[in-house]
Amino acid sequence: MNTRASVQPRAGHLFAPNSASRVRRNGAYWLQAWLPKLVLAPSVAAALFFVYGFMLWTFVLSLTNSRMLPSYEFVGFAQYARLLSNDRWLVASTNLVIFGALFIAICLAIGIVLAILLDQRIRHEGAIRTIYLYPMALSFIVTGVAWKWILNPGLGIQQVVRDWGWESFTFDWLVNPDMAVYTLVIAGVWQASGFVMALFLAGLRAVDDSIIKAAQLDGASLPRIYWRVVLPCLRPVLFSAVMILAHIAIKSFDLVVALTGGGPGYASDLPATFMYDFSFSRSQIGMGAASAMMMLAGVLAIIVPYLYSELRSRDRG
Amino acid sequence: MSALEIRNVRKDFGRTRVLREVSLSIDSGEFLILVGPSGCGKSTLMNAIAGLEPVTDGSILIGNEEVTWRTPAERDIAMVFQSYALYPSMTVRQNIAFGLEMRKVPKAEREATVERVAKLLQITPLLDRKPSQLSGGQRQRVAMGRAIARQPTVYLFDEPLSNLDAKLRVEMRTEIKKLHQTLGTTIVYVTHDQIEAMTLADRIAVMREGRLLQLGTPDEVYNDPVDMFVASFMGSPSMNFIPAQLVRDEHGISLAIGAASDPYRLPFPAARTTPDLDAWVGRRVVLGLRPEHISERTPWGEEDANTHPLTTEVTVAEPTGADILLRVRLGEDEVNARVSPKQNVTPGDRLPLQVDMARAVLFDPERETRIA
Amino acid sequence: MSALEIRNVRKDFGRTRVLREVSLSIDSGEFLILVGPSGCGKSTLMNAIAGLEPVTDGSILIGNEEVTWRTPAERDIAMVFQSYALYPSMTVRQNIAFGLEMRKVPKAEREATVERVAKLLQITPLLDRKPSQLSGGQRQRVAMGRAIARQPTVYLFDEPLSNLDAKLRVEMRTEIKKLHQTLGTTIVYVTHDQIEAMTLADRIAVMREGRLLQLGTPDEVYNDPVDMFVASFMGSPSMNFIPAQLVRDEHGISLAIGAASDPYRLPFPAARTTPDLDAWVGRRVVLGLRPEHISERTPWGEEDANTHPLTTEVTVAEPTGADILLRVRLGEDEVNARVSPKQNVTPGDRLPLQVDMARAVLFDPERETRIA
Amino acid sequence: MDNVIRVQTPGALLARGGIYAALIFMAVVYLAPLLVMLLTSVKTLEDIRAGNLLSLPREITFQPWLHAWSEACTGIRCEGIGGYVWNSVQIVVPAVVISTAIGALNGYALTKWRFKGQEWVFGMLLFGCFIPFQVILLPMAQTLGWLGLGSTTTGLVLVHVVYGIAFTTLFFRNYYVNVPDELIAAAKLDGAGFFRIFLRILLPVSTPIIVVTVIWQFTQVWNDFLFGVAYSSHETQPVTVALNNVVNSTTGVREYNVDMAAAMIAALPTLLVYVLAGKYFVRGLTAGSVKG
Amino acid sequence: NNVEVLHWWTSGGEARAVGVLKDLMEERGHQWRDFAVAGGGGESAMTVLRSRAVAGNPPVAAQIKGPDIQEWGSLGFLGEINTVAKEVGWQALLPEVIIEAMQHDGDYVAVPVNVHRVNWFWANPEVLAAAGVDDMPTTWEAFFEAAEAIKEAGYIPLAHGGQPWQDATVFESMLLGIGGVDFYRQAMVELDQEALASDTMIEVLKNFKRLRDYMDPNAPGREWNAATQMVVNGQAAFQIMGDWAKGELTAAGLTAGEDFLCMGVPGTDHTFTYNVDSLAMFKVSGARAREAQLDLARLSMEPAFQEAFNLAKGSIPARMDLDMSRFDSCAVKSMADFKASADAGTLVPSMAHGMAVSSDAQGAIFDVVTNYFNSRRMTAEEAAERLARAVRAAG
Ligand SMILES: Nc1ncnc2c1ncn2[C@@H]1O[C@H](COP(=O)(O)OP(=O)(O)OP(=O)(O)O)[C@@H](O)[C@H]1O
Ligand SMILES: Nc1ncnc2c1ncn2[C@@H]1O[C@H](COP(=O)(O)OP(=O)(O)OP(=O)(O)O)[C@@H](O)[C@H]1O
Ligand SMILES: [Mg+2]
Ligand SMILES: [Mg+2]
Repeated sequence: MNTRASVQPRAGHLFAPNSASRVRRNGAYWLQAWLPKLVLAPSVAAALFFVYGFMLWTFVLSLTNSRMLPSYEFVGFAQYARLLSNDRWLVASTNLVIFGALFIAICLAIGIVLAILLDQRIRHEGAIRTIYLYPMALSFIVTGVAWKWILNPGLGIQQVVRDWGWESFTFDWLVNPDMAVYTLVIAGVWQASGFVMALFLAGLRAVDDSIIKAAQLDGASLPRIYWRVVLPCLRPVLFSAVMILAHIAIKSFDLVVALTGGGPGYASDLPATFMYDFSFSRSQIGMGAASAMMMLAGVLAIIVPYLYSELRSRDRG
Repeated sequence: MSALEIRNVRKDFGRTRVLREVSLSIDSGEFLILVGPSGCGKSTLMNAIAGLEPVTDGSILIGNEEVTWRTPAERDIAMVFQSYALYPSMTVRQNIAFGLEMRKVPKAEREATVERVAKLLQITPLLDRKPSQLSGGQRQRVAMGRAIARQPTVYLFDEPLSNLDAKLRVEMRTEIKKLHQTLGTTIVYVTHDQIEAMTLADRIAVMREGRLLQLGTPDEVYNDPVDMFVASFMGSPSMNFIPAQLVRDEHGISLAIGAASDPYRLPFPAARTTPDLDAWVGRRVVLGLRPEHISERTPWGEEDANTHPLTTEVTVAEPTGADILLRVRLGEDEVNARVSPKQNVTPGDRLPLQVDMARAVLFDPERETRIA
Repeated sequence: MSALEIRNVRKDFGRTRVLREVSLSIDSGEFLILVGPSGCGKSTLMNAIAGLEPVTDGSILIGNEEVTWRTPAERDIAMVFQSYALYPSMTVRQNIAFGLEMRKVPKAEREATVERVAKLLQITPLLDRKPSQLSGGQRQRVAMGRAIARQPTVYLFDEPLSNLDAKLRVEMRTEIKKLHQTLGTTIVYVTHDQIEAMTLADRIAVMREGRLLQLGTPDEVYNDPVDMFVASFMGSPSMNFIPAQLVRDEHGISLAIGAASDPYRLPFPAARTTPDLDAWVGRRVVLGLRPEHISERTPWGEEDANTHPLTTEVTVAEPTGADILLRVRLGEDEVNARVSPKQNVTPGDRLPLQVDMARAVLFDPERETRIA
Repeated sequence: MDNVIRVQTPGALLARGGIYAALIFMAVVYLAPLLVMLLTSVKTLEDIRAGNLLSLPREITFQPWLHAWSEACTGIRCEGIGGYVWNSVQIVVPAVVISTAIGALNGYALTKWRFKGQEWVFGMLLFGCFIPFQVILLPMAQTLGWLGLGSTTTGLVLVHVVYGIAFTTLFFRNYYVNVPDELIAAAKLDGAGFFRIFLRILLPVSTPIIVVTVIWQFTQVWNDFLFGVAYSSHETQPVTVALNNVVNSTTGVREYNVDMAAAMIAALPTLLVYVLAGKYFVRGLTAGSVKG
Repeated sequence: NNVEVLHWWTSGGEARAVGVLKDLMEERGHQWRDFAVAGGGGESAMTVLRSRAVAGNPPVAAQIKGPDIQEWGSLGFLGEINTVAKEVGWQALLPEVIIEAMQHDGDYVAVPVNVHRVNWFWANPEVLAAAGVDDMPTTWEAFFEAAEAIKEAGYIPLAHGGQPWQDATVFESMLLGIGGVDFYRQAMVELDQEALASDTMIEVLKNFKRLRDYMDPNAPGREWNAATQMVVNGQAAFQIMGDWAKGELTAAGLTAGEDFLCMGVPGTDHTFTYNVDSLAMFKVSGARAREAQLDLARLSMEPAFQEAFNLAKGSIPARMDLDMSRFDSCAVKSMADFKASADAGTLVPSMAHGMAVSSDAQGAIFDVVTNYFNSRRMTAEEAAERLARAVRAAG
């Protein structure tokens, strides 16, 4: 043993750190080092192929003039040019901004308020929580018809309120091209705000009780305690919530199909429905792929900073 | 004037009674320390004083005004929590100013106060950091700063130093003491640490299972414990409890320890014998002797009437640097003793020691109460 | 035979070098305690020994066999974690037996071992509880039981007592000491607690910023620190560092403290002067004196050549029960002193004290290393 | 927020009343669509034509439910959607079990066995959450074709597993990050290997997050329509496709009560899961998966 | 020998009709595997078809129509069924336009199963009577007059569902009525730029927009059958919709010619906008599958199936030699008009139903039409210009 130690040159580690010892690693050590990677490998391979591979494939398609089925006749960025000059795409993108912003903002607002209210030692909290949460369990394929009725001026809220005697009551967003996108917000908020509530409720429950006590002693009123002290603690939750909501907003498809069908006209179209329509109903897979790439670019713009900060904060923490 | 008065306070959590008829009164400017084993209700009492928990019964007065049913904000109290409870999203400056802001203190005044407090606690360079960027000791000072900024009638400290490491703890202890001396405020302070309790307190309140057992100066509590619990709770290593028989002999009243055939006798200080003690003569008692009262022989020991020689076998010797802790035989038991590090001791040695009976105490072995 | 040997171990986390060429060797049956400030690399060293973190360079030998690149399972080591790390889903029995099960010990033998260990640690009645149903001290014992059951070559304890309260800590400390004596095992133990370090260790290793500063018996480390860091780290309150000038006078070499015009002089023990010390005459040094070496006058003090009288003003007096901690003026500084509780001291008094120079140490004020 | 001294002033009582009123109002709002569906599903067709949405049925009939379960036509098969529920179960159960298991293992490997580039692996997997499913419809079809899994239940399970891994891994990783590393270290020293540590130490403490993941995955897979319709065949269509065929036939007379009953039947399993396991959901989130 | 058929004939009547074909097939010993995907006028079904085709696993036959047949054909997916066609003599049974549509590169690749007339104009006579409208309007001028009267009387003149395809259905019918057959061919079939931007187009668009005044405001998003219900229960007077609307009308217990009236859309009574449903045959491997496929092709043209299917669908059979006695008066009229138009050369393919142009051009037209129709700001001139531009871009 001593001979080996003395034979090893002192400066050895400059070139090959403890190369001599490395030789001595046995099978068990090797397995221990590689098992985690092996376990992750199938998932990584699947992601590489099924996510990144397909993304690449879609990108390639967006450079072709594929129509009904993929073809590989390259046309450069012509599909993007067509896309950007397409009125409907502009409407769809604008709608996504409106829908996304409102959907996220309102879900957060309602979710936070409900979480705070539910945190006040409410009787039957469990039951109420389940009621708020259940919309997340249903897809719009299931609830779409009900929603269409509820928002339909002739059948739904407007009619019910008029039947109650308020004759001039109008709630016709569903059929109003300028307002239709807001009905998407309503239904979307209905579906996701309960989930946001659950996230925040969980967050509230995790906040150190003594911070709230300290704020009480400092003389803050309950609303101020929440606003100034508790909510700022929930920034990580807020971040997760925004991310989940953003991804729901970007992926919103069933919602549009079930509720407005993109109408009136295409006033309530979103990129997801646009992409689907062009790829599959209109046999313009090339352009559909281009719109998909634009969507992905949008997702990247949101998710990359998130991942970056996530990775950074982990480095720090 | 009593700054804080607690009258017959009871507190139940559902079925469990956590505080049982606690009454105490704290003078203005006094430093009161609450000690007691974990779960005895110290934090509950603090919370009740602060108004963070409604009491089940009894009343609380602050500055001679009844506040039992006031909200925490309406009581003039500041509290430092064991976990510091700094607002994580605010800077140190904002943390300190928050209480003032809530009380609508004008901005300029707020800033001046923050500066003053920061200077006092030497955290001026940290004012713009977030709590997560502070070390434990710094956080602790910020928590204190937040309390100090407000200048309330009463401060409550709930184990404020328990998260610090030994060295920092000593430093912070000194700072708190200074602070109390400078500000002259009323403080109620919970701690598990003996040294902290002894060095900081004007008075110490010892609690057990929701009851106040003893309230007195550190000296009283340490040297004059009301029962075996208090006696064992204060001091580390804790007081030796030695079974003995109370006998009357030529010196007056003595304690016979060990084998009945050949007991070791320790005379009880004549000055401290009371008439009540006579009733115990011939019965078994428990002799309470602190480790520092069994120590190496000193020249003056011979002169002192209360000091008695004892030569006995050492079973364990633990040098701690500043002292050597010993376990030595006494009668049929082993007891803790404490000698100077100058001594050269190894287990198995027979060592000449002396027992100082001046501060020895006697307990009823059944009821565990103090006899003398 | 050395049970554990660490040779030139380096460990980097990315760019940060956490361990720098640490080498040490532990004899079979030895109790080694690692101390050092938070973040100095103690846990990292433990993890390296256990094989939980690969080292960057160097090698580790257990029982004279190189294990640097073996998995933790293949090293014959058991570890007790600060957080206990009991398996929450298993009963105490299963927790203790798990390591044996993994090593394919037959069932009957496993059960016998669990019973034996439980008996040793007095946790037999708890065997069928889950960890969540145990108190802190009980958990600690189970964690220990889990380690003991395996009878490995080396035990590692990473701050096993730091989560316990003061009283429990003292009890557990004694148990660990007994255990070590009964089982005669090799132990590496990390602690922040001075008393723990001093009382348990056969040898103490003091670390700082990934380096091993001193390795020695508790006595050596306490009385013969290699530098100011080690000196200040051990002992509470910590050693007084007093700026002084080394002068030669009629007694030999002395330390002049305070105003140059009227210095207070303390002769350095003649027996301990070395030729090297001469080089320092006339230069500024730091005198290290522990608080217990500044104490009340004793009759023998007058006889001792190394003991010098000092009458000075007390600024702070903190009775801790067993002692009184003082801050007293010495020259232009204040120093900590420690006197018996028999003394009656109030701040402002001028008190006759004595300074025991027998264990005084001298440091280079710039490099902070020991001179004598 | 507990343990506040609540002064029983009229104002405080009013505030408390307000909180309850707000909560109940919101509960009604959340329930409205379900209520509309439920009411409609027990009305007769005449009733539906005559009244408005919220009017109570004049007579309650369970005929629509029976019809939807066992008689409604989906294409030329008039066997109701009952049979398709079984198809869905055959897809959902393996998909949920496998994706949860993989997610758990991934989360474990990512948090408890440190290696270089781990965060990047995680980030890379996480991105899979965000890919719009329409994008991968055709490439996936081609791949399934290559694999010979076109129009099979196995193929559908594969698709759901592949695109479920991102979320399940995210959930488990965020949960396992908070499980103390010492636990794993202790088990390593006790001689347990990679899988044993997972099975014996980690899995028993994972119940809350398993519940969250299973609920999430169950909902996602059960409600999926796009993959279900694109990669299934005659025999393997999940219930959502059957429901779509019942509800979305654009020619002929629409039997709204049957549509609604069918929708309710298709939604029942997920609703049940939420109602039964809902409380663990919040608990599981508290236990970890919230941490940003 | 399984025969998997992808279609979106899912509603009750249709499904029963498909059931007839299934029974016929099973009599021949083939296993019918029904693959029905409802929704969105076959959009979902087409998506599925594509995914199946890409996966190399297409069904034996799928419901495909119009130019899509040609696209699938040129992608090489379709198999020929010439033997059956020759054997049965389709050449004689089928009208010219349909034969053209069913062939790719001169081979038969699809079987027609019906002919829908798209430019139908349905009316509720009670409402007309109540509003004092005596005659069915045969010109758009007359229509607007009548509509005004009906509106006065408190009824909705035109029932409509505001979905792009419904908007387009009305639009193309109006275009045919106002612009005539030649203009329709130029604009909607040949996609002639000049025609698309012409003054005629502007006029059509203006009139089209006028219709809004005679529809109820809740139309957007409404299903076509809900609109039909409005005619049934006397809320509305007219509806412009293909003959599948008849299914809804008869299901409500109404009798053609008495309880409801049918007529060509104003100005188009002697023209015929057709929409032919067909089953396209995919290439199959294996003799038995091939045999089954040929049987399917043969049986789809059997009178039994054609009659049953079209009775259920409201359309007329694709083969011209069937006895129409079991059909109602509207269907009989439809058949007569079809033959007459075929002879007169006024038979036109429906753009709105994918018979006239490729789906991308169709989509482009839909976008502009529906957007114009729903927009409050866009002028007819602008719309015409955009129409031309969009069609060019879709090229
Ligand atoms: N909200 C509560 N509900 C029920 N029991 C409680 C509650 N809060 C505290 N208790 C119980 O009251 C008793 C006293 O608790 P308290 O926190 O006052 O103890 P403590 O003396 O502060 O202990 P420690 O020194 O460990 O902080 C404990 O037994 C505890 O379990
Ligand atoms: N996984 C890691 N990655 C990067 N740095 C680390 C890691 N683990 C520990 N360190 C760093 O290594 C240094 C030594 O850490 P270690 O845990 O060994 O300290 P310690 O001496 O045990 O401290 P304590 O007494 O607080 O437990 C610290 O500065 C720490 O931040
Ligand atoms: Mg407490
Ligand atoms: Mg450590």
